[in-house]
Amino acid sequence: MQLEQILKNRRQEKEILLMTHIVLGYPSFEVNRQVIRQMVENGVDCIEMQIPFSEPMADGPVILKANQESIAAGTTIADCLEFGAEMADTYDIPFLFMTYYNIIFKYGEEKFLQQTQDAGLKGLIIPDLPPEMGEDFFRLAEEYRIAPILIFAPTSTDERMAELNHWAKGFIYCVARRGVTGRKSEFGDDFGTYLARCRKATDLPLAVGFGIQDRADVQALKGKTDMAVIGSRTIRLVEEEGPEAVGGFIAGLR
Amino acid sequence: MQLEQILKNRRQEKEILLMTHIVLGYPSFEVNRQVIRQMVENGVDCIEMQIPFSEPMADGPVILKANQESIAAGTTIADCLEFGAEMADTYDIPFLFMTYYNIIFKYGEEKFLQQTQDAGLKGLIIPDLPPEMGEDFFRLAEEYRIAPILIFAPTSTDERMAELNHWAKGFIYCVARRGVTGRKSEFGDDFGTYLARCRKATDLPLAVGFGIQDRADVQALKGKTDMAVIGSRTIRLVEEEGPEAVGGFIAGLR
Amino acid sequence: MKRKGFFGNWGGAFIPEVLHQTFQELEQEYRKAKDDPAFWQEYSALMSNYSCRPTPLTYAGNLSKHFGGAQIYIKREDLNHTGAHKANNVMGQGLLVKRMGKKRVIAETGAGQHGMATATMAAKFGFACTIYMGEVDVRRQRPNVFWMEKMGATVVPVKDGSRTLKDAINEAFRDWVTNLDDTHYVFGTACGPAPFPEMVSWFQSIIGQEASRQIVELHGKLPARIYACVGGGSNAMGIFQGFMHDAVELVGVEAGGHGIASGLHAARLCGTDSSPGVAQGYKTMFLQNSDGQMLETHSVAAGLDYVGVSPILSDLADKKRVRFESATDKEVIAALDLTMRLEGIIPALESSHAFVQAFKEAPGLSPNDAIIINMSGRGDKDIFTIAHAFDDPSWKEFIIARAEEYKK
Amino acid sequence: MKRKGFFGNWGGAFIPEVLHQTFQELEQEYRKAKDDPAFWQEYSALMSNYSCRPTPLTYAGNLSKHFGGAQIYIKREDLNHTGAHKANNVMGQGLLVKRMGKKRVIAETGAGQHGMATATMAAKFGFACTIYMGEVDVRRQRPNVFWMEKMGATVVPVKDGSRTLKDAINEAFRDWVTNLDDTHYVFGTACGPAPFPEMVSWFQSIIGQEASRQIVELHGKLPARIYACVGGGSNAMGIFQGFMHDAVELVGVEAGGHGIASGLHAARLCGTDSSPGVAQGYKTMFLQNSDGQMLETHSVAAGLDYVGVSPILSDLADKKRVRFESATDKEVIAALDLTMRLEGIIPALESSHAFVQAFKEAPGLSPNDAIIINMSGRGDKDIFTIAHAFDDPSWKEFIIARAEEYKK
Ligand SMILES: Cc1ncc(COP(=O)(O)O)c(C=O)c1O
Ligand SMILES: Cc1ncc(COP(=O)(O)O)c(C=O)c1O
Repeated sequence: MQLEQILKNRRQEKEILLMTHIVLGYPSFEVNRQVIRQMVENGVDCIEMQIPFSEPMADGPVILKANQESIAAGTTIADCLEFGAEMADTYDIPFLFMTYYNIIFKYGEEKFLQQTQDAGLKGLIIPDLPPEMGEDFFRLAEEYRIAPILIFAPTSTDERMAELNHWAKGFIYCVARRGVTGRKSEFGDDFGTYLARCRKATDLPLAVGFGIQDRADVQALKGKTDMAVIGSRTIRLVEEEGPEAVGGFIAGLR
Repeated sequence: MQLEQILKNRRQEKEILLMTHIVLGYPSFEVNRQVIRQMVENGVDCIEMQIPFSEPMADGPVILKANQESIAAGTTIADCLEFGAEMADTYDIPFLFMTYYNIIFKYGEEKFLQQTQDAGLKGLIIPDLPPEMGEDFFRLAEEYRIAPILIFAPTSTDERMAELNHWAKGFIYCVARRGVTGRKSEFGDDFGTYLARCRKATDLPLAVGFGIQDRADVQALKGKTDMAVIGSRTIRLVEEEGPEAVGGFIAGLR
Repeated sequence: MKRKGFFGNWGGAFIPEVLHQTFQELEQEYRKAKDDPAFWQEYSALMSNYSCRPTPLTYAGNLSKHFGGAQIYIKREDLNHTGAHKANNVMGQGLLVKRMGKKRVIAETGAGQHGMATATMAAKFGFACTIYMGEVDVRRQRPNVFWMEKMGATVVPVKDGSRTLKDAINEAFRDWVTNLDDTHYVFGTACGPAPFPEMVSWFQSIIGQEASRQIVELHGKLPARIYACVGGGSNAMGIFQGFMHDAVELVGVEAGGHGIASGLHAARLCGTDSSPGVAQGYKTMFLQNSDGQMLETHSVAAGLDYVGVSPILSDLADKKRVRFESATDKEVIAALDLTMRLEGIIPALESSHAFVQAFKEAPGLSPNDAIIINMSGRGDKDIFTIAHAFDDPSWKEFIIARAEEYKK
Repeated sequence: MKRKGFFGNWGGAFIPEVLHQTFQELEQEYRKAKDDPAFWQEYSALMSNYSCRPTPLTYAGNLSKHFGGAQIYIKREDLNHTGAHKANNVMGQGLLVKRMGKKRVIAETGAGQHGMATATMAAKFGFACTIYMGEVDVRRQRPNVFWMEKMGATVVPVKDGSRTLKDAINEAFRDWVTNLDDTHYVFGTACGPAPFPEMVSWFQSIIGQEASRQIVELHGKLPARIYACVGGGSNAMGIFQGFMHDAVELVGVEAGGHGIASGLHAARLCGTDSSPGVAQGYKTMFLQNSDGQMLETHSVAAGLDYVGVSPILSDLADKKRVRFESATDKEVIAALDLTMRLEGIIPALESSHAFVQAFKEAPGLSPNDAIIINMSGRGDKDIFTIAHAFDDPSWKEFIIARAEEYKK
């Protein structure tokens, strides 16, 4: 089954889905394993695994540091693909890779997609690859049935959203606000208007991310979006309280 | 008697005259007194007493430092005039003041000349007052019977020497070489030619100064000039061996 | 078919979606300015009234005689206000910012020259200003930091990654995606997402426009070769554009650092450690490992110490229109020394790279030939690095004595 | 009757006899050059090819608005090669030295700018070069010392007297009387024995020639007032000469130091501590005590910290053609700060004195009036003094950290 359908099916059963994020190899693959296990056991619906890049231009300080430490510890792309395969094989939820375009470009687009498919992953988030920069890549992704997740931003016009929707598969990642990952977002009136515009622009499920911190944030999104994305918050949690703290945190969000 | 005549008379009796130099108030007027006494007692024929100035542009390091320390110790022009009077009153040789023009200009030219005359001094050496800059002053000096000693330099042309001779009184101070006071001079062939030019240019007695250090230098000048000038050498002697050393040094020069 | 924002294989705008609209507007404003002859007039009037354009093309008679080959001319970008060619680009973008009605500018800086120029422009135009600068460069270029702050700019030392230029760029982008409504990112070189490479090159083309006129006036004909150092590539593009369609050989000189073989350098177009990549919003030759992670670079010149290079230059390298060479730190210090002694001119460490290559080649050319060295900036800013490189004992004593005073 | 080398009561050549002939030759060569139109052409071609003359006259829109009075224009001598107007005089004398066939130049320097300019000229013309600099100034202006040495000059710290500019001048004269056959003394300002005051002013008049043309182009008419700082007086004479016979008020600004009443200043023409005197080869108003001994002077700006002043300015003061004012160290730092923030321009501490007085008077003038501030140099050279004056903590940290490295 493809990503869009998996999420739509899950959405039938839950008021709101949860997607979480980890940085591969940070602090270690072993901790990644423990964290993912707790996430899955506590009902997470989808997990994006970030392959670290030395220049994570769209990420804030927490994820930036995680990227750099993972690389410094020796994480390779091959390690990440292998680990992704292990997770997809172990758990019955959709897994995605998130990374910057250079990682894929340098690895070889087709080879990367082939191995992603072989690993059993469902999609890819590449924040620095707008569709007009990657027409060939988007076509290849379709061939390999890897959903290219596209991003709507509050600054996207209606026309732009329509164009993005044309290329997108799986779901649309709506960033809640301007800025990079990690800072808290406000879900006020402007946000409502923005989300309504997103909804109108696509039939794909909508995920909202950037700065979602706690139960209150998730509650506030219920009924407005299909999926909430928890990013840097769990990385900080692991840093501060260890991997064991993740399960309880996830369980308490919905 | 005026300076020229005094020197010519003395010259009748000696193969070469000696003029010495001190900086007033350095290291103290008391030491000046001791030094001058020894100079006179050992046959010096003329003494130039330098009134210190903060910018002694034509002097080398030894006299420069003496100027500055004298001023720093509080020496005033009034002190110098008074001391000059005391010396002229005490000893029967001609005394001159040597200083830079600003000292006289600032004190008041006429007042300065008047007091110099009253003090019984015979002449003035002002290295930074060429006659064309001081026509009025030279006329006044004549009025007050103070001989303005002018300087010939190796760079002076015959015309220039003639012009200087026109204004000069007392004697001509021939600087032995380019440069400032204090460094040793060589009395070679060029020097001989130069001195011959000086001799031709004036009927006044000739004094040679700048860098005369010892008996050998003085001997070398015999027959070529009327007077040898000992400058920084005695200052250094006093600094190094005390005022008592001056008598023997002077006695040994001729 | 030419893809928009691409030069051959290189360039593009690989940007987060949140910036899409901002780039659309920038592109539009840039096109409008480019099509409006009054804009260039306003720009060049500003540069001649506030800076001192046209900058001279100085005949270096002593160096020419010393090498006994080509006649050496030096294009004097050092005489610009703030001391480098960076002012050209920055003042041009300043005029665009005014047109766009934005109130704040941000910039990255390596050598500090671009930061200085941006802080200066911000003061002149009345914009708020934040400058991102790698922590390593803050240390290398402290005097520039001081002046930027005095000009009212906030200087943020960037402590991530290699703590040099590329990290400052990332950080500036992070600011921009957060504050895009009122803020313009004044990109400092002919890199980054389209339209920056083309736009920065356009503003810098004022160098080549002047030089092509000046060399004919002074030497009677076009030069045989032109030398320019290549950090991001803006001063090189600036002068090269004046001679692109002429029979003039164009030579770009990259930072050879401790030598190409040492791995400690920043040679992207003449070395063997680079490969095609996409980062910092554009596609070019990057110094990266086989996994696509960027490498640490090294140069004695902070302004050349960068992993990427102008996509336009990558294209001109492909097309063999520009030849690329490198100069080591050591060679740079020697060329700087010679230039100071023989001509009384102090090139920036960056610019000195161009001098090195010109000195290597001048003896092999005929005295009828002219060559031009683009002196992108002056070396005053580098005193801490240069005094250090010369191991000057009285400079050290001076610094130690000052420090003692400050410790009291 | 006008005495040769005198301006009213002031000037002359009070020099040791050994220099008489040298001055005759210099005077002759200068007259010949002055009467030869080709000489000025060669001079101004050199200044436009090696430096960047004409320097701009920058309209300071933000400062004008801030003060709400006269339109403020800034003559940009800071954009000269080596960063100050001193280059004008030095290059001119360099051409004379070539004509005279001498092979060595010496100079005094206070702020280091004149030394820098002379070392630069010597490198360019291939002369040997020795620079005399008061020990206090060596400490204040260390970066300039470093560059002079790199340019091949020998810098001699002068440890006599007050160890500032006047003592460096005495020491240079001592060198000159020793080496006059092959050596020319490149006097740095419009002081000293004739023909220096006139000759230096002549070379500097290029500033005023340009400015009088430029202000009419930009403002449509002559300015109401012109402000220039006065150390020895060369930059002031340089710009004033362009307006001497016009209805333009000329204002010279001296170093007020800690205040005129404090005695710690260098105000010779607007204070009460000076009187007529003769020193350093010429007659002017000197800061001296009643015995004729020169006083210690003080200014935050090394280049203004001088006991004498141009005899031509003393004469213009007598004639009330130039009005003299003073600016205190404190006022200078405030004006510098404002100028950096509002215009992105960093005047030298010396030049900032002129800014102070202009800022005091601008609000009282009409917006139809223009004023020109002569920005004699750029402030980069003053970083050690300025960072100190602003008591910048990160600068101090930086210096301390550097010192620790050097101590290892
Ligand atoms: C003086 C100078 N030259 C050259 C460069 C390199 O930049 P680019 O290659 O864009 O000219 C810099 C960068 O800071 C610089 O300051
Ligand atoms: C920048 C600058 N301005 C002014 C002066 C003062 O000299 P003057 O009065 O001769 O212009 C100096 C002297 O060093 C200087 O460096």
